[in-house]
Amino acid sequence: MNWFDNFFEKTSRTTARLTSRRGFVAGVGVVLAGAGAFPLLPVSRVRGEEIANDPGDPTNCDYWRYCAIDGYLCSCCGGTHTACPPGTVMSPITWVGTCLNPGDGKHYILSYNDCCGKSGCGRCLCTRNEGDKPMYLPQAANNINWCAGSSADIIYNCSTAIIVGVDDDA
Amino acid sequence: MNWFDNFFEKTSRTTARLTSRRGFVAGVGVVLAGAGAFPLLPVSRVRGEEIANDPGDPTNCDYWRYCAIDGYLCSCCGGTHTACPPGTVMSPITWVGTCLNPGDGKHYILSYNDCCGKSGCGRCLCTRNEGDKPMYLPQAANNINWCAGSSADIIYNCSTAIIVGVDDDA
Amino acid sequence: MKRFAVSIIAVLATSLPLAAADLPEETIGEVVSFAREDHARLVWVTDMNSPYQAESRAYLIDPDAGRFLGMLNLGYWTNGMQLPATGNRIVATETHFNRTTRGHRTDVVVSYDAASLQPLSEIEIPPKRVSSVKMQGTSALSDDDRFLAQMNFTPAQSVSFVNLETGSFIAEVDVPGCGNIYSGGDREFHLLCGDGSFLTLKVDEDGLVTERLRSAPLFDPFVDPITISGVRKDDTWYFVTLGGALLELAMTEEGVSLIRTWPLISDDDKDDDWSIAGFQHLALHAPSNRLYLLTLQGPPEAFEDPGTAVWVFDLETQTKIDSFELEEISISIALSQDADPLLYVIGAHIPMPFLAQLWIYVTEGEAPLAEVVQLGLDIYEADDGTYLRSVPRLGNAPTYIQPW
Amino acid sequence: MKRFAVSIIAVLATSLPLAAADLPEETIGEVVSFAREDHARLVWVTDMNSPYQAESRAYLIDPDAGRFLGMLNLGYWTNGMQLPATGNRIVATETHFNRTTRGHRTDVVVSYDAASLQPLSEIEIPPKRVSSVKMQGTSALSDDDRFLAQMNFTPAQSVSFVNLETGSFIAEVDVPGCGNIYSGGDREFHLLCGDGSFLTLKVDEDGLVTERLRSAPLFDPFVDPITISGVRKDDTWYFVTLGGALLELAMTEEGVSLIRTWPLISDDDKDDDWSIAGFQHLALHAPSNRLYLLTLQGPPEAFEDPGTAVWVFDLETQTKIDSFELEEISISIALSQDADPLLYVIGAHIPMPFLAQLWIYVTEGEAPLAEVVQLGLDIYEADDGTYLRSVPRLGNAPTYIQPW
Repeated sequence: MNWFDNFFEKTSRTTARLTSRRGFVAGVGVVLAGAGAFPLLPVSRVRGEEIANDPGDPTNCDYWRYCAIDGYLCSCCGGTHTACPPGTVMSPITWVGTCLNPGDGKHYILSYNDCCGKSGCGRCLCTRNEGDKPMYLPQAANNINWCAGSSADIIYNCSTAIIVGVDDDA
Repeated sequence: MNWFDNFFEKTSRTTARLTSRRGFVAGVGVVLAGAGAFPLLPVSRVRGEEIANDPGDPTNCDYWRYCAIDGYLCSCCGGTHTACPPGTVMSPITWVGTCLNPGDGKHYILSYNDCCGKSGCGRCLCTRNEGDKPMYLPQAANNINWCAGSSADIIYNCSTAIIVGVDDDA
Repeated sequence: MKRFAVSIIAVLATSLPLAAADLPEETIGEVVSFAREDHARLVWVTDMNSPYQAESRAYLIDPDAGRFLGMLNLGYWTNGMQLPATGNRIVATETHFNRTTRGHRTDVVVSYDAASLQPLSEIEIPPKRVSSVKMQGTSALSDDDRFLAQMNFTPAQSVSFVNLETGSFIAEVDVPGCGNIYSGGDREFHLLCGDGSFLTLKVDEDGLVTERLRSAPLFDPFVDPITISGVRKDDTWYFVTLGGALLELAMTEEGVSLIRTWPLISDDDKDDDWSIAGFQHLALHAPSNRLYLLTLQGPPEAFEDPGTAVWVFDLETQTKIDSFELEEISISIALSQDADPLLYVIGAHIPMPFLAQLWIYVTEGEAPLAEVVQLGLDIYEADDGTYLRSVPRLGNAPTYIQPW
Repeated sequence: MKRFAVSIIAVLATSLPLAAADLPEETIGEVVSFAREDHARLVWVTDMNSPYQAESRAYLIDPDAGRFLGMLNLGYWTNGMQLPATGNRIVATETHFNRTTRGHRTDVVVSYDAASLQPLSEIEIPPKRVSSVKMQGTSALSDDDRFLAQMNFTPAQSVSFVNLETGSFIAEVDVPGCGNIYSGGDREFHLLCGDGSFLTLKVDEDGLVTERLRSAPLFDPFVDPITISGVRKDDTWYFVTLGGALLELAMTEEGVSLIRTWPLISDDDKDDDWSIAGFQHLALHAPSNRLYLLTLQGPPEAFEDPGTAVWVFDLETQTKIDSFELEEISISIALSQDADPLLYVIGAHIPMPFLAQLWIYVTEGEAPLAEVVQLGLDIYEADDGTYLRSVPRLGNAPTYIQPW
């Protein structure tokens, strides 16, 4: 997404760049969720709420899970870091990255599913790009509009960061 | 148009507020041009070019003709202060205002025709509103999208300021 | 698709099993559910989003949490939404082109589900609806929420009527010389006309116009016209003139009549260059009969400029009872209707420290600051003007506030 | 409409006749005509315009006059245009939804008239085209401008072929594992594949694929992939890897082969944290065989961040011959192809004085500055990097420069 809105934030995020490069290369891939099983859930975590082994603010680009993200944070758009805003649907297929959780020192595999069906949220743009690859390597490419695989077609609203596993090789 | 992009410019434009209020009230009305006679003409005046009895820069909101305007200046959008940008058409019907020309001390009647068929130019927003009236008085209302009367329908691109007469009553 | 299946296996192979102390694997596909009853107060902000008019939007905000809850896409250059009293749907007249900004135009009245924020149904109407910078009075709902009247401008003036219960377009009615539409009475729509009068259209059970009533001119539009930004309590509407006079109008099945008029801005205040300000410059707290006016000090043509202060009036005593400065220059105001109300304000934010702004202003003038203004929703205590919080950066041109 | 006729007469009555010394009455309805031959040089800048993706656009600029000449609306989230050599039309693959941001999707290849900037015709294709932040290599024209190949991503990968002469869709061809498209050779399209190889599709007189050639892997995509931002001279394409190595590739009717590879960023420069930068980071001046690279100093994941400098290489001697700092941090570069070329740069402007920026940075850090960045086209002398002029404020997300 148009990262340049806040590229000045990048330097200040340098301290958040904790990803293992080796871990990322081992962990890239594409996650395909079962379609038709998308529940509607209440907001499970609000801005500023801290969890001991999952530290950080999901409405802030510095949050550890966002190490490979490039998009508007759903946490600022009416959703959460794991759920889409009302009125949108989640794209089942996307790129994944591996990020180091400073709360437990482990590397997690994050699936950056896009929320689709409303146009660009425009809030909390976050571009960190760790491990991002060119778009002919789609499984690791955050420059692609992954709403292409959603039931709302290519209308991109915001991006999530969902834990789909631990990368024991990292 | 979204004047707030540059409302800070307003105070600096106070010196340009030379319109006769009486003159405006006398002069408001609507100008209907003959359809089907819209010529394509080369750019007749470029940025910064000064004409003795028509002083000022048509790419600047301070230009005397813009006393009642509210929109993007076509002079900044590929057109001129009297002609539309390539790829657009001029709406034949619009609101008019009366502005004092400091070059000859006369009050002229200006027709603020909109250019239509490309979306908002977004450059050189200019909102001066002298004599602007609420939209149920359309002949003097610059809040209305006057592209409604154009062959390109309501797709608004930018606004012009065309002399259609002298207001001898002003 | 085979390559993706292979990739999934690769991911699972390196990622399973999760150790006991690990953060749990999470579900893909969740969508936050929205329920009005989860929020004490809610407010919509509508944005024509110029110069990107094809991307006009409405933003839903919880003013107590200062949280952005979601949005609607409203097609080309929205003139806002209608909010039926039941609260289970949102109604918007939308214009769409089959090539986004060119080609075939379609106007539709869309009903959105208030829980899912998804479009439920649409009713096609003649492609003639007005598009204008100010949104108030461009459409109206009958008090029973059954009929919607839509202002048209081609530039010929007409009204389209829609039956929201049957989901059908009823008729287009010519109203030469009349524009903005307000509801009041049992099933009446009242149109503001260019000579200072009102035209009342009475509709029957099927939404057909059965009677037209024309009032006398109630103000002089050439001397001091009212703005379109009226506010309502029961069948009384309150409008302010460019010169700061309040008109109290009865809008009933009998048509429109003037109850009284009195100045909100005194001659002394006018001498000090005070005037009305902004787009949505009136707000009414019905339970306490208090009227709020957005004001500024400036030249006559500044009536549409951002305001710096809010003045509070008691409608019973017709007196100014309070005033306070706003944190930011502001273009629109509205009020919640509860006992301890909030004041909603669309304010202009300059995203930099005040001292930096001041330095730029002193050294370079206003132009550099003008380039960086952003508009957002500011929330104040209505009683004393205490600033509470903001939801900044709401698109390019948010102008219209609707408490929900 | 009667009211307008009356108004016209009112205007004419007060305004006629014009006195001899008055400024003349002017014509209503004029439209500026555009002619390529009136401009020594021209350049297009394309803007996906996020977060307002339905309003994607292309801006036409005269770089010598520093003048904005006009624009095209390109529908939802454009991936750019193709510019046939004849110069009399512009070709864009566009996506439109019948409700702007929802509803029925239509993908069309649109031909615009290069003089009127109006759409001339469109060809419907399967609604599958890719949308991505970077635009290069998402579509390609055959060298005779007869056929257009469009990259699809659903996320299944395929290519749609269109015959621009007959105005017809030809066929969709599956290309699993392959993505970006480049032309080269007589009537060949070359696809960049995820294993570091290329797939060449040869098409016949009717645009039908008659032969598929697969190269060996020409680089290791897991160790150091090339970016999609290649530049071309005749049948040689130049790509740079994330690590700063140049690959010279022959793309001909024989398929794709590696001519040679050599480092643009030396090990010493890497030790100083220099890397490639931005989106469109390579530019080629074919007459002089000079290659320009946008660079920055930063961590490994900064390859997509804005650059601060341009390095100049001689392709004959494979040496770095010059470098210069840019006036603003920048995301894309391109070159005119004349004897005294211009360097076009999309630069990030902060619309306030430098000292004010510095003060904000020192007192408040970077966040306030980030909020106010605007992108525009900066124009430099290509020979020595002298800054000439800018056309600022080109939408929200201009990223792709195409000299015309």
